[in-house]
Amino acid sequence: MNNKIYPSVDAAVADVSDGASLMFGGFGGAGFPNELIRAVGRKGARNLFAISNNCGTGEGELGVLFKNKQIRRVIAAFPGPQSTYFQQQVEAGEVEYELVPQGILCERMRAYGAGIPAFYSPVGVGTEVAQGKEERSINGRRCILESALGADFALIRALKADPLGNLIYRKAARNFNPVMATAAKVTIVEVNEIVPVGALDPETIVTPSVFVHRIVQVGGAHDA
Amino acid sequence: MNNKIYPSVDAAVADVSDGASLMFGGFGGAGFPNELIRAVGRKGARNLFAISNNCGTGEGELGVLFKNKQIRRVIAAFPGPQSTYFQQQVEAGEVEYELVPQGILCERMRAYGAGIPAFYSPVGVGTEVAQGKEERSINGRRCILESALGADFALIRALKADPLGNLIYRKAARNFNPVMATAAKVTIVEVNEIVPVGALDPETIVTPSVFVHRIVQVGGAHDA
Amino acid sequence: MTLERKLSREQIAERAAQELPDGAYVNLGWGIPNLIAAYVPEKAGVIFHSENGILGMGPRARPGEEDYDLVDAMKAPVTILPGGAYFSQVDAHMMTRGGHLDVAVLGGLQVSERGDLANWKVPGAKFSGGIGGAMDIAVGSRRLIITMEHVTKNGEPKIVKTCTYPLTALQCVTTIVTDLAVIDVVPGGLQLREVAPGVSPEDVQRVTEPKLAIAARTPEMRLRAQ
Amino acid sequence: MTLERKLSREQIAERAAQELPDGAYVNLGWGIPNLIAAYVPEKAGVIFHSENGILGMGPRARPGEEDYDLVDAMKAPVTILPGGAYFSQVDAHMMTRGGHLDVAVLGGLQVSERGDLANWKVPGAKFSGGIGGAMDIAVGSRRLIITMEHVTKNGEPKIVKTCTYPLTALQCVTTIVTDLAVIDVVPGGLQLREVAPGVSPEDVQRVTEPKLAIAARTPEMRLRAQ
Repeated sequence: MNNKIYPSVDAAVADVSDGASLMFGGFGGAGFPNELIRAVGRKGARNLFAISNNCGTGEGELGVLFKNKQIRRVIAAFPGPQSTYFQQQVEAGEVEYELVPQGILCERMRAYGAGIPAFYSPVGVGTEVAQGKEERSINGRRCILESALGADFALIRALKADPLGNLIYRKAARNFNPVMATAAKVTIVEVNEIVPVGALDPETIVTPSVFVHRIVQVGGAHDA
Repeated sequence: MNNKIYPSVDAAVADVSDGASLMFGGFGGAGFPNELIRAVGRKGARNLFAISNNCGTGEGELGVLFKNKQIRRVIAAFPGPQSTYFQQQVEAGEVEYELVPQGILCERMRAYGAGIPAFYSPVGVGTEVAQGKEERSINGRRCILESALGADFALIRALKADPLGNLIYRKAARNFNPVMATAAKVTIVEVNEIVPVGALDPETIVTPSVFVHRIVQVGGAHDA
Repeated sequence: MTLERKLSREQIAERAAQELPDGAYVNLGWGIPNLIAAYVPEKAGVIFHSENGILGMGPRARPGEEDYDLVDAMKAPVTILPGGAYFSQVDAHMMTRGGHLDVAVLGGLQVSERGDLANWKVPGAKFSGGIGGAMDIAVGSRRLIITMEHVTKNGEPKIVKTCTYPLTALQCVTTIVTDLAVIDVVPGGLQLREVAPGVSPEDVQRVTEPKLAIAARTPEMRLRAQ
Repeated sequence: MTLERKLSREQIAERAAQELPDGAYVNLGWGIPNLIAAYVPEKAGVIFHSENGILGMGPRARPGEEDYDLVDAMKAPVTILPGGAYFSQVDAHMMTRGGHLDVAVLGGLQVSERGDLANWKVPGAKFSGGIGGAMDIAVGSRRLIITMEHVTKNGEPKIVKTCTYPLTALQCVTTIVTDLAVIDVVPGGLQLREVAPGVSPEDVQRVTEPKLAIAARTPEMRLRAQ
């Protein structure tokens, strides 16, 4: 059997190298893979392409990597008013970014995970997010063509994993984590607890093990 | 509050009229809404458009409606070797049908439920299912354009519902039921048990109540 | 003149709350919309959706009872009611974009006479927070209500012939609720439905750029406390 | 001649089982593929997927222990192993089409020298059962192994230059395991990798339409019972 359990967050991100693309789970302070983010900070990989709903809260969450100037390019739906380092670096021309409607951001990830290279959507028609995108009328409704969005790594947070990689989440900390798990070559999850194989009810597993490649046990969700 | 609980399967399908389009859950004998199917049989609506993985097992499942000659048009992935009445009526020119790859069948439903009017997929390229469909190369991969698939009614089966319409399923009887719930104007579910509001764990609800419009309590899954 | 008689943000929320049918599935956006839930009686059975993955969202968590894994789309600690459910963001937006929500209420910067909405960025601003879920919600909700002040701080109309601010979505708005009026977007333009207490249809027209259709008699809003 | 020496369906399954890496996520199709699981040792940690929504599928249910809500894609009552999960058909096919399965093993009617597969309908047949999940599985699996008899009942090659049967997918097959040989689809054509015990490369070539690349020495398959 493949051993998916890693001894530390640092071991789990050891092959995140310069220029890698990474998805980061989390929304509104909940479900961020903060331990893995800090490990990428320690690892020091640069020129990263980050895909995330937001762009950090001060020095928290993705702020760690912006502060270190490790990120070169971003796709986000809501960078957020407190994304200080991100904003400074965009102004300084050090970071490129693309703003995407939130539902389309996660739908593009799902498309990648589901083997759907592109889809038409009415969201953003006639707005600045439609710029440069093919427009087409489908059943009389204006739509734009959106492409699947995948990454080299997905860094996510869950509540519990079994050693095979089955995951469950906690409340609204679920958010982007399950869909990102499906859209990366390597999905790395930090969890509060690793439980034995068979301890999770097969009816209630949210992310089945096939989508998870590396598991690290860390502390609780809101430790600093 | 809207009352979603119906006193009988017959009451729940009373407005299924001639020419309606219906999705039917179920796969491999599991998770078929057999009580609702029989109610549509009693109601006698004709000229129906059926969307289903298969087309009946003898007089069972959708066989009820084919035997009654209520179905005029079908989209299916695997009509099945025992779809006797369906096969006879196709040969006699009484039923039109379109064969769709199974993953594309449910993906087209999901697209409808997700407000995605069309998508590109590599499945079926170069085969007879690509006939008449637009082909396009995306990132060097040949794809065909697939359209969203919705219906007037989805008839599905679940294990338990609460009065709001939250649903859980049982084992592999889940199959097509959750996605069909998202793709119809009116989703009608037959369940083994209706439990009080709050009795289902919010972490483990598979179909949230927003997708369910009518609930009927029936017997166990495999009663005749 | 009208500026003195205008309703408070809470009163706009109170009036908007009356637009929600019993049992409706509803998403509430930032700002005034976020005040609406307080005016919806529990027995109405309205079910609130949050685009980060909650259905059946309840009031804000009481001080000392916050759970930071249970936050709304504004990052505020909230609660969940019996019959609620958690799901992923992709499923949450399946609900918005797929037309499963009966009503969404969003804030607005500008609404055009065709029902176009601009609500996510002021022109020339270096950074707004971002788009967030507004575009998916605006496009997909069966009814979209915009709650906002009728005019800008400088007294300029926010209900305009053509939006000049960055757009959120085209032809998406159903109804506008402001401190002066309730206005429906109907085929051909804007229909004044109600005025705030003490405000005349002419007062409303004066601070509204496009021409309003005005009936012979326009009722006043009914509010609990005026 | 070769027809007398050919392996049984169980032996084809046994040889195909050797192609599954430890810990692989695997979908098995109808017919011979469905016999493979019996030859995979439990300690290999192979995880079986069923497109109706099961991961971690175990052996068939024992007589008297059938649960007809727990069936495989062939409608047969099966079991689930610890660490398994249930999900919807749409998620099951996210796994097939999205490239999440390491290996799929399907039956075949014809395979072309480019790796095209025909496996769902005999030409002229009024009804096959249908397409089912075969097209999604064939397109999406990282490795696709086809298990089949080397020739038809009438002795005609099933490995052909161009498929004449209705296609399942283009250029999808990685490896073919038959009663006579193991053949890999490689850039430029077909490479003979192994022969069945007592069968020569020339025997295999004689009943294979396209030209096979044949190494100086082709090993024999290793099977438990011959």
